[in-house]
Amino acid sequence: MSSEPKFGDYGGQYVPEALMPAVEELTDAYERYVLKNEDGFVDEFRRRLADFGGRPTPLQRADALSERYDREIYLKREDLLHGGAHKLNNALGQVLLAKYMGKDRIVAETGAGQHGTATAMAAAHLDIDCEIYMGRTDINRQRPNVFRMRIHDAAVNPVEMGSGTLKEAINETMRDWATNVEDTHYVIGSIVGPHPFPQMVRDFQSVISEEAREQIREKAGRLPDSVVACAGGGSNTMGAFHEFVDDEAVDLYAVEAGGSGLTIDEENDLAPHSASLSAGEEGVLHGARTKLLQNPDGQILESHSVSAGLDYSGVGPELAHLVDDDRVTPVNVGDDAALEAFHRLSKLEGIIPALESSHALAYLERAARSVADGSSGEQSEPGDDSADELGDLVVVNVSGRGDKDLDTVIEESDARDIDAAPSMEVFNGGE
Amino acid sequence: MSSEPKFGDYGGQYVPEALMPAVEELTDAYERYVLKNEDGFVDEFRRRLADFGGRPTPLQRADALSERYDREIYLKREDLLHGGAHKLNNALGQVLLAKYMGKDRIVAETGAGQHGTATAMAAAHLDIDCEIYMGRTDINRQRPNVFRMRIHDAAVNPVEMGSGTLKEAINETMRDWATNVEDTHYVIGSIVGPHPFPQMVRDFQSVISEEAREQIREKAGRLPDSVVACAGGGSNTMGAFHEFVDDEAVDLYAVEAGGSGLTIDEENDLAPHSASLSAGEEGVLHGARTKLLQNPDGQILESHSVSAGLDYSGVGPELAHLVDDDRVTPVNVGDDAALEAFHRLSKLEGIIPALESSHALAYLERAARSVADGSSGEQSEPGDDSADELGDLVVVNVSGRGDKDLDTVIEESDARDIDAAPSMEVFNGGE
Amino acid sequence: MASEIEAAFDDDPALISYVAAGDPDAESTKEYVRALVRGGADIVELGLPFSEPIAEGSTIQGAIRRALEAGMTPQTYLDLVADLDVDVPLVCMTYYNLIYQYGDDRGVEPFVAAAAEAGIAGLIVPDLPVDESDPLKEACDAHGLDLIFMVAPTTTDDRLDRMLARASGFVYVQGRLGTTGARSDVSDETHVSLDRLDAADLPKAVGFGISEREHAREIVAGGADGVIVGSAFVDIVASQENVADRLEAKARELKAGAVEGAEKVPEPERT
Amino acid sequence: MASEIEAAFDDDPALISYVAAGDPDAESTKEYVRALVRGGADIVELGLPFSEPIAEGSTIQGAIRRALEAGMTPQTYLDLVADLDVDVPLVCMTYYNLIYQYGDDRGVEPFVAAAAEAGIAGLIVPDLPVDESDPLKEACDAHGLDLIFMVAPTTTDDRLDRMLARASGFVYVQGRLGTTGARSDVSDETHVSLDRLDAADLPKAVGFGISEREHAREIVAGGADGVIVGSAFVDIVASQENVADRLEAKARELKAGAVEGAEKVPEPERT
Ligand SMILES: Cc1ncc(COP(=O)(O)O)c(C=O)c1O
Ligand SMILES: Cc1ncc(COP(=O)(O)O)c(C=O)c1O
Repeated sequence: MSSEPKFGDYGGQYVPEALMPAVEELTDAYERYVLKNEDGFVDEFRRRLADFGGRPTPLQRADALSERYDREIYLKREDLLHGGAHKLNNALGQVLLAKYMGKDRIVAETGAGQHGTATAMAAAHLDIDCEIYMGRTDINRQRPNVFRMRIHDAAVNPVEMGSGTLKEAINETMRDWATNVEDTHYVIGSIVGPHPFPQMVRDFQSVISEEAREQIREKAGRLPDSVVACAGGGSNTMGAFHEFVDDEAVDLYAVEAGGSGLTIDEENDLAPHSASLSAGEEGVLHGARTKLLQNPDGQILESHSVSAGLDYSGVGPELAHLVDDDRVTPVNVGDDAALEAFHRLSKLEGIIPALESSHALAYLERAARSVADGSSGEQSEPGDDSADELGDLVVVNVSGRGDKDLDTVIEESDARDIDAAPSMEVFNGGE
Repeated sequence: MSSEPKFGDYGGQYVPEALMPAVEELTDAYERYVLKNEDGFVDEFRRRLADFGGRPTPLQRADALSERYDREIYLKREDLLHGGAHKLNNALGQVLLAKYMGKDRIVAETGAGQHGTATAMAAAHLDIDCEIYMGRTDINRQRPNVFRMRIHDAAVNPVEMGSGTLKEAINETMRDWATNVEDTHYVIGSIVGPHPFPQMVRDFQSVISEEAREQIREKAGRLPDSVVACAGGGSNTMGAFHEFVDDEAVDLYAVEAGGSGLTIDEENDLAPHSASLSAGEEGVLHGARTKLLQNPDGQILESHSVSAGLDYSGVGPELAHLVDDDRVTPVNVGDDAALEAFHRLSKLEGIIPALESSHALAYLERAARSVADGSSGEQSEPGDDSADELGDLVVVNVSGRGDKDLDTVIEESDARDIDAAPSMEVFNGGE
Repeated sequence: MASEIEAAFDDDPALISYVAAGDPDAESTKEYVRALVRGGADIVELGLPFSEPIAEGSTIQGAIRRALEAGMTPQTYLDLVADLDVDVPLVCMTYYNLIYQYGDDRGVEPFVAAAAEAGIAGLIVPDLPVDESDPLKEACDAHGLDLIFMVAPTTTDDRLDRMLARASGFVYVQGRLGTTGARSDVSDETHVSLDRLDAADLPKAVGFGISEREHAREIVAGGADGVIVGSAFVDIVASQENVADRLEAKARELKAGAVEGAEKVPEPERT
Repeated sequence: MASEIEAAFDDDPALISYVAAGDPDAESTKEYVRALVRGGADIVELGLPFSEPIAEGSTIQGAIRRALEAGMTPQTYLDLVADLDVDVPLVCMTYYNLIYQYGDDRGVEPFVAAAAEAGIAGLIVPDLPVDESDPLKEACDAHGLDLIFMVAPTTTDDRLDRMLARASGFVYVQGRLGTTGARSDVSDETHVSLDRLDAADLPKAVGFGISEREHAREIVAGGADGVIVGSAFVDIVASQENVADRLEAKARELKAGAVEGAEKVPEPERT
């Protein structure tokens, strides 16, 4: 086990000099505690993930979806993890590491509020001061999570700059870290940032695929034909993929947020999507070389997705590398398809998925439809025939639960006239 | 294994004649499928509880509470069950049973919305029509759960009568059942109602104590000195107690909602609490003889608790019997103490408990304080010295998560000036 | 020997009329009961309001709420009954918990004794199924009250036998599933239930949903010995407009329907 | 041979002044740079605005946002620089991604070549740590540009050695942790960092938080060869009031402070 700062050409440590010693200290701690289990770190981490977090999470056969798509669909139920998303795997790992490193304080950015909530929970659990940076737009669209963080006694610091989403929150958390680097650990929320973050966060999240690989062999008697996960920064994605990367027969699909289409509004430096793997270009952001949504000058574009947790202009360097290597297939689905998938799982399986996870679920529908239609759906690139390659045995990572998204979903389903949604009347006058 | 309609003098089948055949049919189905595992019902139930529900739930040592109370405190984490409360154990069992019985439709009442949500989830999962009755007051104080039920495609029918809480919702669901008894199963939400409901719901919930008893032996090497659970109708209570009932050295504490005090407003036939075990009298309600909050004439009182899920004037007949038998100790804590316990667990352990479960947690504090003070706290009856009898090893059932309660808690903590709460400013202007 | 209640079916098909005692106050209830009797009611069912009326539809729920809000209690109910000077049998319809809690000690005897004393001739307790009814039956027998059972469309033969073994006064045939409340038609289930009770040697009265002369005629023509009407009367009480006269007229209309039903020669065959 | 930038430290302690290019527009920037030079600035650091300025505090973030909104791009930046006719060295401060993306092919060479051509004398890239800097260093050497490194209070000796091995122009001493922005005092860390750099044979300039004559004096008295001031100038630009004159006056004040610091005989011992 070792720590390598790069994934092919991607990754690296592009941070201000003031942070470099912290990054080096963290690399050292990562190698000792996480890779070498010094002082029993990994044992304690695993124990707390089980007792506090509720691991293992089930791998559930989705009966209705399996019938609908005429293949075996299994759901990895990260929505059942404490806090309601896979985010706790990482947050608990990093907060525990901060304690092992003797830090007094942690900071974190959050987009959907899930990483912030998970970090606030872990910080309360392990008794360490916690401040969360969150963009103003995200604060407004993820209110319940803001309240949850505060109930856990974390300070939530609104970030007013730019579009007020995840990108700006990361900028601001990096600034805090650079100011308080000596006693503070930055609990980054996805497989992004400078080395060792992408590798370390992936290791913490890999428990997902470690379990899923065991579970599918037990339940289906073999490895899956494909694994499907949504990709924002990509932590649930690599968490769900990692242990399958060496299983070459298992196809890995990273489903990005297609937003309202894979175009770019050059006038306003705005991408109406968040599909950095599908539509991004190599560049350097937030400490790493990776695929980015940027204009030809290198200015970072504002991304957009109905799902706050996917609304990010970058992506983890390891995923960028695996995509270039043709090991991971990047695909994307739009806002409407994600909303439909949200309602579909809620009605057919009795599980309310996070809007992020709804993207992964929406891809199933696209794949099935394109088999039926002979087309690959409107959001796909021409010539994309991956859709019918999901195969007969599919694992989908349900990265989180959708309770946090109810207000957004009700509003957006109405505004967009989403067929699958209950009529708005039942939410307004209907009672 | 057999089915007995009474617990001592409690229980029975006090329902309109129109429902009796349904009750008899249900008794028969219960005995065959649940008690005798006909057609592998129990196997399927257990499998779905694991895969869909996320069982087993952890038994977690609460490090901060253990230190605070100077004894070993373990939390049974029913908050991690799918849907966020123990309610799914029962809802899944009954909805599955309805399928085995060939019913086309289920109805259910709900108070906090947790049983309604669990039922809606189970109904979506098992593909059966679902209507939920919910009092107007509860609809207003548990909005997120109303949305969740509707997202699962359940109809939520508001009940305008009386105080618009659980009691009225049960009345109205019974009326629906009496009207549609031939194709409809009534998924009752607690260990109340006519036989076989109290026994059957208890059996479905007993998985809690079945697991907890194993887990505590594994983790602490012995049985606990006491088990503490909140009691509304009492389903999480008997779920947490059942497998310990024969372990005579294990004390069982049922913590009721003391509301704003164990008095009674005779003028308005209103009890400002929901402590039927502590302060109720024997009577007949909703199909069973049990302990009730009633006036001397036998009219049922409106109960009150800050926690919607405990706000009920009756209690399961089995608990009434175990209390008369001195096997279960009824205690109670008030609204303020429950709110404090909500904030305490959120801050100290990183777990946001349901307001219902917060009552059980609040009792720990009272017990510890009364050891320190030599007093038993203000809500206790004089001479109640049970508080220092919790012993050195305590299991507390965290019956659900508190996401659903955030709005109520923020408002009520402010109105009551609860010390432990974050200042209101952070929820208003503070961002 | 036939009870006072059973005797009320002797001359012609009986009209059994329900109002909630104390809706809107005790004095009005007395006036209304007298009006019903003037209109031809053979038996008056007087509801003793309980806070959880699970067998009632929204009309009677409303009446019960008004009565409770106006302060009706079991004691003021019995006082009202004792005060009533009509010469038809009075039946008390209420829920089990009120009967059970009455008096200083728990148990059914004190209420039955007091009810008999006040002039109640029989009891209907919708949440007391036959298998839980023995203590109450015993008390009723001791004090000369009829205990009236409800037969539902879903009642099994087995249960029916157990009921008939204990019933007296009349058999309350629940005309349809569900709760009380006026409906616009007579349910098929009514006919089925009446056929099943053909052999019973008690009068059979049908309730749940009857509100029109036409219903009464059809039901009696179908074999019933009486009709039970509640919500149609309670609607008039709730309207607060010219209540006594309208109750009397409604009773007269329904009684006439019932009588017509008995006169009408049943068609030899239904098409 | 000393570079143009290094030479700017020869006569007296240098004032290095920062403004964001294009805030609020390119023409104004030219005017402001001339005013700073009139006021005594020895080197002008001209920010090329990047959308994610993670090393900047809120003042300079605001300047960068205004510049981007006004349409500043790497190309218009270089045009602006080429147009500027001041005779002090110009340093480009920007983030790595803009350098990397410039031109038709990815890589750092095209930007460095174009910058040299436009008249830039050196580069400061706050998100490019020394270990990732070799390609850029090579390009700078090839085109005669200085690559200026920032030394933080947290920089280890080891890292310092690696930086000094590559640095030219001057050493940018980060006076405190955190981001750019005016503060009301001089941090102790400044003195510690200067002491550590005593032996370095490049000029040492201190930045982050300097806004007053007093600061400048104290820092130069503490051993610095120059002071770097940004937010204090950007605040004046943002005010939109009499900007050029006030920039000139502020530069004069700070330069005077720096010169005073060099004249002042340091106390033999601190108390
Ligand atoms: C439930 C859920 N899934 C996915 C994501 C996206 O993050 P990542 O791509 O790192 O898994 C988020 C981010 O907030 C999330 O909350
Ligand atoms: C989390 C939780 N705990 C407890 C209860 C009380 O019900 P019971 O006493 O049946 O467990 C409820 C009811 O809604 C609940 O939601």
